[in-house]
Amino acid sequence: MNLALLVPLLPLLGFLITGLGYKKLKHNQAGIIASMLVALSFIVSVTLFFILKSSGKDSATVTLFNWINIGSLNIPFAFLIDHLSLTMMMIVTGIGTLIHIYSIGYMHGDERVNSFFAQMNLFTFSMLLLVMGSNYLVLFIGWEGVGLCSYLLIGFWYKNPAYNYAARKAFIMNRIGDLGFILGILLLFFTFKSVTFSEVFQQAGALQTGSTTITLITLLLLVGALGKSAQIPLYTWLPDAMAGPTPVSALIHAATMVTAGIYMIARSSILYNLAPVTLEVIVVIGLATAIFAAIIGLKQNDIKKVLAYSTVSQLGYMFLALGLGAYSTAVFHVTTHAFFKALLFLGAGSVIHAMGGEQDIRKMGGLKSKLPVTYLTFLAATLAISGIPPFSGFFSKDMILSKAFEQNPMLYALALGGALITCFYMFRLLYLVFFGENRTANVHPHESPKVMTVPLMILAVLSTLGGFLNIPALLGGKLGFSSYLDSAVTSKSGEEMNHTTEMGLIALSLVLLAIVIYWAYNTFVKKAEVPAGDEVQLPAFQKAVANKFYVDELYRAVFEKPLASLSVFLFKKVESLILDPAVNNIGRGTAVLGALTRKLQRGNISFYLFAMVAGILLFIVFILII
Amino acid sequence: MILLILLLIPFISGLAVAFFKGTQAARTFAVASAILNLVITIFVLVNPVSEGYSAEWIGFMNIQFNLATDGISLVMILLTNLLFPFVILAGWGRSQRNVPMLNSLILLTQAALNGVFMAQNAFLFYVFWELALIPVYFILLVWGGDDRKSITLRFFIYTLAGSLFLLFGIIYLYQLTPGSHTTDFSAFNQLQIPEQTQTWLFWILFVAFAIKMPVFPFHTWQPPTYKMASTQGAMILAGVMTKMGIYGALRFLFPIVPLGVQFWQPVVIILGLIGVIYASVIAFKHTNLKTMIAYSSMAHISLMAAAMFVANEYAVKGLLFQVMSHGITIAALFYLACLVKEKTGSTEFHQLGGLKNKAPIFAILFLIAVLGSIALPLTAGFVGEFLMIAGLFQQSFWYALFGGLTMILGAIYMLYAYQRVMLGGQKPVFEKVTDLNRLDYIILIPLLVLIIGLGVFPQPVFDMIKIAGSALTMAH
Amino acid sequence: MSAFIFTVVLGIIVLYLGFSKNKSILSPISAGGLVVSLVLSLKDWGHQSKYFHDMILIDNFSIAFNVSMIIITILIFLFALDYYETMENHVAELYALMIFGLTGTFLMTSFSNLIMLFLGIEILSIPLYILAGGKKYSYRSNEASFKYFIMGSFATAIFLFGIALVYGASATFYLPEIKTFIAQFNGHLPPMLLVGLLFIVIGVAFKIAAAPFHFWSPDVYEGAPTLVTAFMATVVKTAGFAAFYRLLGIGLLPLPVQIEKALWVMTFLTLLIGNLGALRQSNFKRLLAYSAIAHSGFLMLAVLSQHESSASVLLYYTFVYSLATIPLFIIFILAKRASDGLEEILIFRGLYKEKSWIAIFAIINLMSLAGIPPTSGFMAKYQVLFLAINKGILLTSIFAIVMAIIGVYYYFFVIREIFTERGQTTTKMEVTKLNAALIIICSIGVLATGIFMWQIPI
Amino acid sequence: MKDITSAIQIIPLEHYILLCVTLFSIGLLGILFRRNTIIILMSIELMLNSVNLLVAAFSAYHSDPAGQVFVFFIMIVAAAEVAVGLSILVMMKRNVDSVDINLLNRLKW
Repeated sequence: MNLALLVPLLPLLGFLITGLGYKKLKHNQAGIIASMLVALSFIVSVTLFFILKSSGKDSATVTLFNWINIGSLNIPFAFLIDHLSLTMMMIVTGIGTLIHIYSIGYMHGDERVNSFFAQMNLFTFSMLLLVMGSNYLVLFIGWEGVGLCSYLLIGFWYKNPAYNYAARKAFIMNRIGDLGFILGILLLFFTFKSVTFSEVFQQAGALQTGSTTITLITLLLLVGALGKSAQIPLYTWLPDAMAGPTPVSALIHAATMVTAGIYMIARSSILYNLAPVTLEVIVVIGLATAIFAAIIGLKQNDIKKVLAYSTVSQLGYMFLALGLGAYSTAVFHVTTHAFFKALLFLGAGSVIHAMGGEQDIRKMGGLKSKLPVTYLTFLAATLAISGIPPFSGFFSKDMILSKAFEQNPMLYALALGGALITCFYMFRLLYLVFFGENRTANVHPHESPKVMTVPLMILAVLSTLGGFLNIPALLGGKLGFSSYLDSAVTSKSGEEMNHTTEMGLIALSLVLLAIVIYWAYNTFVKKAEVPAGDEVQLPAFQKAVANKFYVDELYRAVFEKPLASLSVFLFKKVESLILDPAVNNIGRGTAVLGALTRKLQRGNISFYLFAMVAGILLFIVFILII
Repeated sequence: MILLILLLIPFISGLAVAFFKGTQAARTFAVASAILNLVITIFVLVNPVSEGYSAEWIGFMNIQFNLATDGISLVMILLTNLLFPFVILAGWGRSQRNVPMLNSLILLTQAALNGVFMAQNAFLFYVFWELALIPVYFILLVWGGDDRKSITLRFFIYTLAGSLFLLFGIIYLYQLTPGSHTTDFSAFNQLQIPEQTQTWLFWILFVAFAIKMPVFPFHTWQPPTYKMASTQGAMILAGVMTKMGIYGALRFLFPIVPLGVQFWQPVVIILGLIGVIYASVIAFKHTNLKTMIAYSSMAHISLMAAAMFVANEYAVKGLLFQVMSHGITIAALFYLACLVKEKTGSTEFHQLGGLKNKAPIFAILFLIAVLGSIALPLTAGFVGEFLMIAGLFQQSFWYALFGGLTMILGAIYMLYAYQRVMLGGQKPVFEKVTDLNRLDYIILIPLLVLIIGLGVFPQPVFDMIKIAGSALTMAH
Repeated sequence: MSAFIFTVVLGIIVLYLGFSKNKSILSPISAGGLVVSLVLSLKDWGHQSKYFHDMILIDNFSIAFNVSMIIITILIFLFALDYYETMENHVAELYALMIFGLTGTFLMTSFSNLIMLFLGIEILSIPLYILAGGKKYSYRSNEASFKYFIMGSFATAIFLFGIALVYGASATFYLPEIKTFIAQFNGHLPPMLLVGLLFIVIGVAFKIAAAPFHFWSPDVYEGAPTLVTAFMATVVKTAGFAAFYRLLGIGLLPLPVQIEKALWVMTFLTLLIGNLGALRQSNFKRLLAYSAIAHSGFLMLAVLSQHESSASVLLYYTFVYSLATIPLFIIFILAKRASDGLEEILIFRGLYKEKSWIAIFAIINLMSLAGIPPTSGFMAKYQVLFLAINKGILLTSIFAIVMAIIGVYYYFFVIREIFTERGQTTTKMEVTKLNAALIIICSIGVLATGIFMWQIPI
Repeated sequence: MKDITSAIQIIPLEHYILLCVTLFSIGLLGILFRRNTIIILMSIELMLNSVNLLVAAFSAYHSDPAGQVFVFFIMIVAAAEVAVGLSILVMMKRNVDSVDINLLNRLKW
């Protein structure tokens, strides 16, 4: 099992090589080294998967060394290898490998390509720490590590102040979540006297369901998850994070990092099962985010922004699943989403690459013929995300929907609505980019090189067939994926609904999806409508949507500005007008007193004599009265 | 005996250096002695000396000259002797006036600091306490920056005022001791002082430390002083001298006036937390790199003060660990700030920006130091702050919440500073800017390696302070 | 006693040596003579002896103080060699007068009878009146001596009146008898006696420049020739406190409560006025005058705390204070010469650049006056505060500490000047070997007595 | 000797004290209010002599000779003081060509 150490160490090695030798390495070497090392660790993870299978155990712990050990606080630097972490490891390393390879082509010619790969490797390392940590603190190390890497990579093109701002925004929003997270860990520790998963979960049974402590713990942990997984109210950083290079968006802001929150909650499923209140909160937040982000997605004209908002909304679905207690389903959706969303981003990247950096879908169109590979893969991904059978998205999303139905048909309705919106804006994107005729004359799109297209194809296959990992009983499957996870994740088992209703639901959703797709086709291909330019006045609601409901402006007004003015106030008023002078004035006051004292020294004798005599008389009176 | 050597090496070499003629000779000699001291310190650490050094000093007042170490003082001594070689190195290759005198003053400061941390006798402690102040005063006065005269005088009077009250407290305790009076800490610790006495005595003793640290609202001397201080002065002040306050508080308050501590505990903790928020918020809009670093230091120190008064095991150990990490980090930051000043001629943000283009390595090292100061995991800062917040949490959730705000606010202003200094497009005025030279590597790399190394392997430090921490919590 | 007589004779001899033209022998001879009397007085260490119908009581206390004053006087004389070389021509008288004054101080340290105290004070004062006016044609010197004389004789009159009243009440001049006489009232003294005691105390308080009877000292310090100022600041102050302690501490202990209260008020005022007055002072001699007043406040604190070791603390304090003051005066004179006769603080500008080693010694002594470890000034203050706090005088001690902080400010103001670059470079400062030696010896002494603090049980 | 003492004691002590205090006060007021240095010297003398008288009277009443001895001491010292004082006065006259005490007020603050 000590093989597991290799999994994070290989990317770390890659980071060190590419980082330290970044002056020596020639143009492609860094990329190749980085990709190879990540690929290696993918292979290692797969072998681990089989080793664990053969060993027959459910989990294994590998302790590296004792990190902190004070009193009852004992935090080993240890890795936990179980079905959940293995799944995540394979996703991270697998997708990571593909994206690394893709980046070789995409980042080709950038003068800081070496440090790019160094940072990508560092990210992979931190992400692996996150998913492999055997206790909450090691998880937190990875948690903050990926935050740092995302900061670095979003601001990769540091010359542009806007990008730097976006990077800082991402980091700080994550930090806000992290504060809640760390407080949650502390409460956890002081309740269970341990932060190691196994020990915590053993003792968790002792608490009765819904006790304040457990609710508070889960809520605090949830705050962390909200920040990391870009849920309301902490989601605004993710769209801005698109400032980074496209592979970064694919790896960090679609496939892996943003799902860390889901992973963490799934990992703590036992705790969350004890806190129904928190679960309801999660349901509300998840659903709200899903729909809200989807609506915003309708009006975005930047290809990456659209994908960003769709990511937020998909994460919302995952939270919905978590809230419904269907943790394995959530993880399943994480997996499929990793496939098709990575694919979408890489495809978008390939498009942007082809368009010479152009990201505005209003200036694209008619690329179907120019970029056949990209088009086909993109199409597969679109179908997957829209939940068209038999693409992977269908399975995962359908499971979530049915779970919602089990809980409450209202939820189902809302969730389905969100799904339809998703479907609409995705096809809008597809049509605007690939159909119609080219709306920009002077660029001559060309298909990307093999090093970029091959990963696209692989991902396309995955997002097409990925669903069959987890065939529902309905279709004669036995939920292989979910049952595999069950050893690590204890999902709430709702009452199994009968197959006729389930069929009915699927049928309903398929019909609606068909309608939506046709509508989109009608609007964007038949009528060939193009979203209005920024200069055009839109009706109020559309305007609000196009401006993301002014949430950024709201935050700026509510948090940033007051903080700034408070800072100025404290410095200009409190520090410079009260505290500082307070000290100086004491000095000045004494100086004045000194001047007065010296005025006594008039220099003429009569006065002195007077003073002395006065003194004498006063003293006589003094001693005679007391 | 070895402790005495630890004290004498910098003292004697300091006196000797003053008579050197050659600049480079003086520097070399000073560095050599500092490194020698570091080696001896490490030797003391690996095989700790159980017995201290003791000698008769002032017979008729029954004051001995006795030195000893425990976990707390070991941390402090290690930090001191660790930083001073770098402090002296920081002067190399730079044009300074009267180098022999400067180095001699620095070494004398080192000697005095070692004395402060080893003294087992309040009187001796006080003497060293003042002795440490004098050379620093002259370092600031002679080698400082703009309008140093008034600022240094103010700094000096301010700190001295505090310590004179400490002197009062010491004498008061001294005449409380039974029989032929003594100023040994051991004797002080056994005093049974009535509670209402402790309640006022607490402040008499605490003011000195509160000013040295500094705790809000006794901090006003600090930002201007750091701003005008020469690099070496700032490194000494921020790196080590602030720790004197913490050390003194640990030495005096908890064992001697525990009831007073209990009485004032909430007040001081809240003052500390106010300091955290206050300093961070001010730093957020500050326009000068050095003062921003000063305020960030104040924020950290305030958190340490709060944690100290929580005084449970996590808080205290976290505090002592943070002493190490903060000392190293802030020293590195000030050195980096000085590099910025040298390369661009200014530390005002609006004149800076885009240094990364010409000096990428500089930017990376700067970033590492920044991350250390915003307590990213696997840097030393995180371990300390995590434990301190844990300690605060054990006392009250709200303490932990407000203390934890440093995580957010610190990130806000430090990254802002990093962005304003390093990132952004190439500025034409900085065409000539060069990347780091070998000396900078010699100074920065070890410090940064320590920052990360301590973050990855903190346990040795905890083993070092095991005795102290538990003893202290007992005393509380 | 032999030391006593020898010193008188020495004074006369020196006076007659004035007829010889060669004045460079005066200083060595008088210094040497003083060394002899130093030895002589050390000879009777350990055993009490009474003279003149027990009017004089020579015990360790008086011997210790005499020795300390003799040492200081020797240092001053050594400095005088160079000082008078350049200044005056008829200097034998000045030496002689100082020696006579010294004998007066001997009386003040060893009286056990008010008459002797009176004589001592006068024998000390009258030469000082003359010395203060030593520069015959200098207006300032005139004014100094004149003010000193008028106010001094006025104080003498008050003092005498007090003695008369006490005598009227108790029918004796002997301190022990007065003590027993007071004791019998156990607290409720008749007003005449009280007023008498008060007047006596005031008479002595005038000598040690305790507020509000301090008015003479800044002016006289400033006007008098620097050497005389040094003499006043050191020897006269020491003698004054010796007398003060002998009168109150040994003579009248336990103090009548009213007198004690009055003295508290005096201490308070002295600390306040001394420190505040020095705060914005631009003239160095005045600065030292005010600081002298401030130190008187601390010394009174020591006297009032009525601890058995008060006497030795007084001895230590006065001695190290004098030790630190003399080199400062020497350096001041050198700087004054270098900047053609200015007496402002700013003549110290650029001292660090010009003569850094002198600057360092100056700083050491200033730090000692400010009371910063490891200099002896700190140890002295430490002991005084210890006495006071041990007596339970907490608030006044806090007040004294606050005042000490102010003190630090103005001493370090001078240090700040030392490090300030001076604009125009004036004449070079040259230091004779002897002066250099003096400065070094005193400064080393200041440090040594600080690091190895001693106490003579007296 | 005996009868002198008794002769002195005819007048009650209070009178002596009163007289002396009056004299002393006169001298004191003279010092305070006169500008002319000569007069001030004389007032000082007056104060000293009032003390002499007082001590003498006391010694008579206590029939203790020490007091009268003390009187002689005071006289001598007073004489010496006046001598010095006058010389200083002469010096001053030579410098400022006046004997008004308040002319001398250059040393101040």
